[in-house]
Amino acid sequence: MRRRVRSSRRAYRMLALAALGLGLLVSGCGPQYVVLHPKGPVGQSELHLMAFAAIAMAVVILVVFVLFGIAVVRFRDYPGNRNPYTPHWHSHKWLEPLWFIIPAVILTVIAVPTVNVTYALAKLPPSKDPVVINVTSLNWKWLFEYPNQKIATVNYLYIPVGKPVLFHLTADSPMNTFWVPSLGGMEYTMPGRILPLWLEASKPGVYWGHSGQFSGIGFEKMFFYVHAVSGPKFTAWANRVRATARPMTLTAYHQLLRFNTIGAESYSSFPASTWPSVSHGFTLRGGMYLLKSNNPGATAQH
Amino acid sequence: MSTPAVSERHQSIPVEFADEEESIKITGFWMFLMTDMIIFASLFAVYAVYRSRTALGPTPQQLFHLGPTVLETLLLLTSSFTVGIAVWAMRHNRLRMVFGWLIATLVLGAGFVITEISDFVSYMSQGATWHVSGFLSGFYVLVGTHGAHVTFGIMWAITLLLQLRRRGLTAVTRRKLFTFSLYWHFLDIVWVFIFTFVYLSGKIA
Amino acid sequence: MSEHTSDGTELEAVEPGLEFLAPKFEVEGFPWAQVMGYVFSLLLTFAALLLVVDHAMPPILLLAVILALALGQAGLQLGVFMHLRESRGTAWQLLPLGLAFFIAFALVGTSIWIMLFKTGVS
Amino acid sequence: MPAFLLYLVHTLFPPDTRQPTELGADFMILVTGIGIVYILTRYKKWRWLWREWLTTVDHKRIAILYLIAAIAMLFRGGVDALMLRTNLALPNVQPIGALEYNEVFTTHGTIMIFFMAMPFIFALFNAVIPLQIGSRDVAFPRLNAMSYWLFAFGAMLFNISFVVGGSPNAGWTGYPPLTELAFNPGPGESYYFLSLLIAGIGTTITGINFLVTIIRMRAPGMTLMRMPMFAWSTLVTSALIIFAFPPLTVALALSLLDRTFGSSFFTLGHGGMPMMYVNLFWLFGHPEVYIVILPAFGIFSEVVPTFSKKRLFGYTTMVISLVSIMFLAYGTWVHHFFTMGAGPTVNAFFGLSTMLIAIPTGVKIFNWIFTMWGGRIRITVAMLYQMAFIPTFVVGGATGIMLSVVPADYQLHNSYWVVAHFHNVLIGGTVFGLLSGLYYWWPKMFGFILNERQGKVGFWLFVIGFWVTFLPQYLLGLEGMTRRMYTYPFGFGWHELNVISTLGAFTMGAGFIALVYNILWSLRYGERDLTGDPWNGRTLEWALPSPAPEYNFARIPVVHGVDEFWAMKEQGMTLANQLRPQDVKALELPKNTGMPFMLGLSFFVGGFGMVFEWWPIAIFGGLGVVACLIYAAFDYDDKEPLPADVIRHTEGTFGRLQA
Ligand code: HEA
Ligand code: HEA
Ligand code: CUA
Ligand SMILES: [Cu+2]
Repeated sequence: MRRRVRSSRRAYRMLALAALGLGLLVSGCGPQYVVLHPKGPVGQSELHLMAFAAIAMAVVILVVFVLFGIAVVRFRDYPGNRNPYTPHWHSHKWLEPLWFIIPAVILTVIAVPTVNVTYALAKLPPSKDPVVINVTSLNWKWLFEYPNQKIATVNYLYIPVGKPVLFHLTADSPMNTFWVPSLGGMEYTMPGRILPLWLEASKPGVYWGHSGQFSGIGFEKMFFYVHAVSGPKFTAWANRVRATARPMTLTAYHQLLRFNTIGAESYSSFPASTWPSVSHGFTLRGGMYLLKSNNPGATAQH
Repeated sequence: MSTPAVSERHQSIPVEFADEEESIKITGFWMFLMTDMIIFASLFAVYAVYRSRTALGPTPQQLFHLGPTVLETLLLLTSSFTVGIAVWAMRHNRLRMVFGWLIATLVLGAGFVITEISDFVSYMSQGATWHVSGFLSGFYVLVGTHGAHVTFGIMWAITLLLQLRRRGLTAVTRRKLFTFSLYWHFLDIVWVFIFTFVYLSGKIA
Repeated sequence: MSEHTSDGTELEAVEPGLEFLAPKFEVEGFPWAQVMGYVFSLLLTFAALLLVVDHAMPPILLLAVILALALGQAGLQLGVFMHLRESRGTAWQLLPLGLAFFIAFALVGTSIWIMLFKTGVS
Repeated sequence: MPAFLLYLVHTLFPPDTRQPTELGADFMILVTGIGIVYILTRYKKWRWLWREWLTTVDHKRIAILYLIAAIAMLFRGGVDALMLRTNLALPNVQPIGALEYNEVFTTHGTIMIFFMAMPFIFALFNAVIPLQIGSRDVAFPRLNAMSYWLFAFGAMLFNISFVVGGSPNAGWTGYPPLTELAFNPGPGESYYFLSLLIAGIGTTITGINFLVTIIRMRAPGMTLMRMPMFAWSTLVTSALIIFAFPPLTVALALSLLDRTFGSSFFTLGHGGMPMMYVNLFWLFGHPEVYIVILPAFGIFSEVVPTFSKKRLFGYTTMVISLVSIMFLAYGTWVHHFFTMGAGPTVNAFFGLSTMLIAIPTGVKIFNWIFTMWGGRIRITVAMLYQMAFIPTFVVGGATGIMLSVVPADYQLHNSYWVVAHFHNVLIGGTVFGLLSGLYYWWPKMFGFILNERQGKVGFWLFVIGFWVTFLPQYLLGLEGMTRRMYTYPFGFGWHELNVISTLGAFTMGAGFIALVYNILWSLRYGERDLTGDPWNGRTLEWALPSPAPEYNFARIPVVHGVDEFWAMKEQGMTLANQLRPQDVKALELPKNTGMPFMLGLSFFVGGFGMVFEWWPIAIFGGLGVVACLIYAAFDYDDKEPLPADVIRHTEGTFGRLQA
């Protein structure tokens, strides 16, 4: 009895470990762990914090596992168990307060950087001039408008490397979240509100993004690609789109509103009325990334 | 137990509390009031958040007339007083007085509901239906939920009167009257907050 | 907390440690409390009404004052009319009542706080 | 007439529900239904069913009704889960398409939380609490039956959506505007709102009932600080229910008004604000997850001392931690929508308040470990589930803490990391806890013991299956897979992990089959529990015969300390040898009534009418509700005498009467 239980417990531990190991092995801890391999400062600082918290949690888990393991091994009920049996021992003057104090200390250690980073990410890096992109989630596609470049795209983005990009997020559909895991965390796109979110790519590449909030039948198709390219290439791309793509008319916009999924599109211009303005009852205050819009081009739109 | 008798020793303990089972029901009713209170709190939160979301509809300041609202307040405060007296009379075993004050409560309550409905009708006849804006939705649902509670209370009072007539003042009917009075006073408290937070503050610029 | 007694004469013991919840009964010969309560409730209401109609103070302050008056009114109803300290043993209802008031105000307050940035400018 | 029939068929069975799986399910349900009716008629059991079960107000029977419903719903939710997992293992084949996948994850989540976990918890409350606190029944037996039937008919309304009209498909959270008519025209979301509203009323009443039961009905001498820990957790859970369900009620009702009556709360236009729904929903939703975990904590606090043969370590800190969890549970809800951008101050505040909960939770974990420390641990199935719980829940809690780190949540929100986190706590905490309680209290409920060997087989399948299912999902989260996707492209590295996860899910399914087999086998061959105290228990419920007689206690015991029954046994006494024939007094028991059942039925009819906006039916149901309430108001005949002789006889047959 005793042996059997013990060995099956061990088997279960091993299995858990093996599953973790296997998972990482099968996929080789490769680049597909997008959250673990950020390509920009926002994702980087989020990852740092996550790793820090993970280490703290590993300590907690380890302590509990060890204590629990010892208790189970030492105090099982089998004949001849010589470990002390203390049926009336039910409280302890300093052990009990300890359960409060130690977790409180560990949590303080996590809490301080959490607050710091939360506030830090709410500010754009001061010296840089961001690229502004207005994002509208539609059923079930993404519309990206570049108010300064005066162009628009659907389901794909170009952004310059090394420059913060300020996304203004809204929706003309049920809620979604705008998420490019390689660059950093997500934020909701919601009808009736505009939320600012900034991200930055520090390496050129093509990064995928997706909606994180279920929004109906075509939600699975809301992938989009972010092409991070050098500054000049970005400008060249924008000029090319402006020169070669067709303009977005209101009719074209209304076609985008239809409930369907489509591929990538480019537009050489877009009607201003497709972006909500204050007179429609919107406001720009707030947002996790609460920031003063330091781009006049962007605010002029509202 | 439905024994109305109270022993001499504990004359001062009202029957509805002296009977253990009935007193447990009173505790239970208090707990129910707590859930109702949180329902109203949620509706207040909704209203508070939606207050300025008037879309293309009227603002609180344009919409509300204080006249009917003050009347409603008066009616409800008075009914709260009358039901308080009904409980006092019950504790002095004056069944006829209980009837009288309870009927007064009922009538005042009905007056309240009628005033409220006519107030709503006049708003809606100006086109201010709840479809128009988030603010109006929040307003009608908050105030309407209270009104529905009052209406329910009136029906409850009617069944109470019938039971009192059949059975007189037993531990059970006393407990029922007492919980009814708790309910009614509670609605009065909610109304005071509606009056303050919806109507009066709607008139503050 | 006691064996069921059918003669209903025993008051239950108050929960040890919760003596502040001891029950209190109010039965008087003439309903003075109710009458005074009624008068005061009218006074409180008209005070609030007058303050608002007169625009006696700056809006924020005014709002705070009339809310305080409403709270006073609530306390009055609870204290005078609702017999809130009555119970067969421990007046248990006081604990959830306190909690409910706290949660109710916290709920409204925090909801406003969380939603604040979204209030439309129309 | 044919046109009318055509309309009926088209409304009740719209084209998109006419798919093989759904038709198959319809067929199964039809066959089962006919089978049940046939058996009842064949064996002339209708009267028995009505008199003994449908009208019962006995908490012990209501417990069994809850349990049956919960296990049936575990099956339904589990089959849903297996469908989800199958689809995700085969993203290119997609055995169930997008339409159905969306319905299935919605019903899976809703059923598991509202119609599996909640009734399971209430089953144990009902089965145990009155016995444990030395009371003859709950405070309000009739309301108790009402709660059950409101829950049961709410659950039924939710479940028929799969057959009639189409299921909800906007997730268990039902965020607008996706639930608005414009985006979700079918009856599904109306089903969701109405069934949760109906069941929610029942749940709120249960909360009130058990709160009052515990504060008012304890045996003499059982002060708060002498209560068994399960009673404490029930007390706190009930308080959470009372304060948490109203915001849900409001959120659901307002959504329903938007859908059905054209108000403008959460709509896209007219100043509506979907955010407010999210706020209200999580004002309920976060306390809800503690509503489902605290009873499990209570169960463990009973199971650990019993099977460690040692008093619970740190009783006072256990109580303190329960109460502080209750308070903190109300202050953390925003962590479910950090990424809705309420600003860094709000987020930081709620991130910290979320972290704080780890402290009282940890206190409990350590106290359990130190209860085992210095004890003598018997490894029964109930204890095994507890022993699996500690590591599993700590991992789940730790991953929850990582979610409360706001910037990390920006990357993990709505990813499979979250899915893994909440299954880790919901299964590793709630389900393990409930199963532990099931094996522990089963003898008390039914009078026989579930076979331990079979139970262990089920246990290992379930636990191993659990880890194989959900460990890969953490990795999927780090690979950026978001939840609620019915399919996904290859090339993101998601496929392998999903296949592993699905294998695990089927292992859990095997565990569930083992559990059901265990129950059915033991029903026939299980060892009778003749002593009433099969585990060498410590609390009062074990002082009674199994199952307890209708009136529970012939004479209410007087309590002198924690673990009263243990103390009695140490002094060589039991309730049995204390009872003299002349101590037995006549009692009054609550009388059975059909009103609760009719009330539930009326709500069901009214709800059904509202789902399809067939107003005559809706009004008919509403009138039924009013009629039931009026009937209840005038019904004074709610007691049944139980003569002392009968009690003496019963106690005698248990051998519990002094000669
Ligand atoms: C039983 C249910 C249950 C329980 C108990 C918990 C417990 C916790 N949950 Fe979980 N949670 C859910 C069910 C539950 N959760 C569900 C269903 C969802 C998703 C809903 C949806 O979107 O569909 C969710 C989602 C969820 C989120 C939102 C994620 C997102 O959508 O982005 C967050 C974020 O903070 C979170 C955090 C926590 C925390 C911090 C705890 C803590 O209470 C955990 C505390 C426990 C421990 C920490 C372990 C033991 C402690 C110690 C050993 C002491 C030492 C520890 C430290 C010092 C850290 N949960
Ligand atoms: C207590 C709550 C609870 C429980 C116990 C479970 C149990 C399980 N859950 Fe659940 N789950 C939720 C609550 C719960 N879940 C919630 C709230 C959501 C969110 C929903 C939403 O997004 O809105 C969710 C979502 C969810 C998802 C995400 C779907 C998505 O986002 O796309 C997945 C995917 O793997 C999943 C899997 C499982 C599995 C494999 C189990 C297993 O434990 C199940 C074990 C299996 C059984 C018990 C079945 C036994 C049946 C048989 C053996 C019958 C076999 C016969 C035939 C096949 C005919 N769940
Ligand atoms: Cu881990 Cu790369
Ligand atoms: Cu939560």
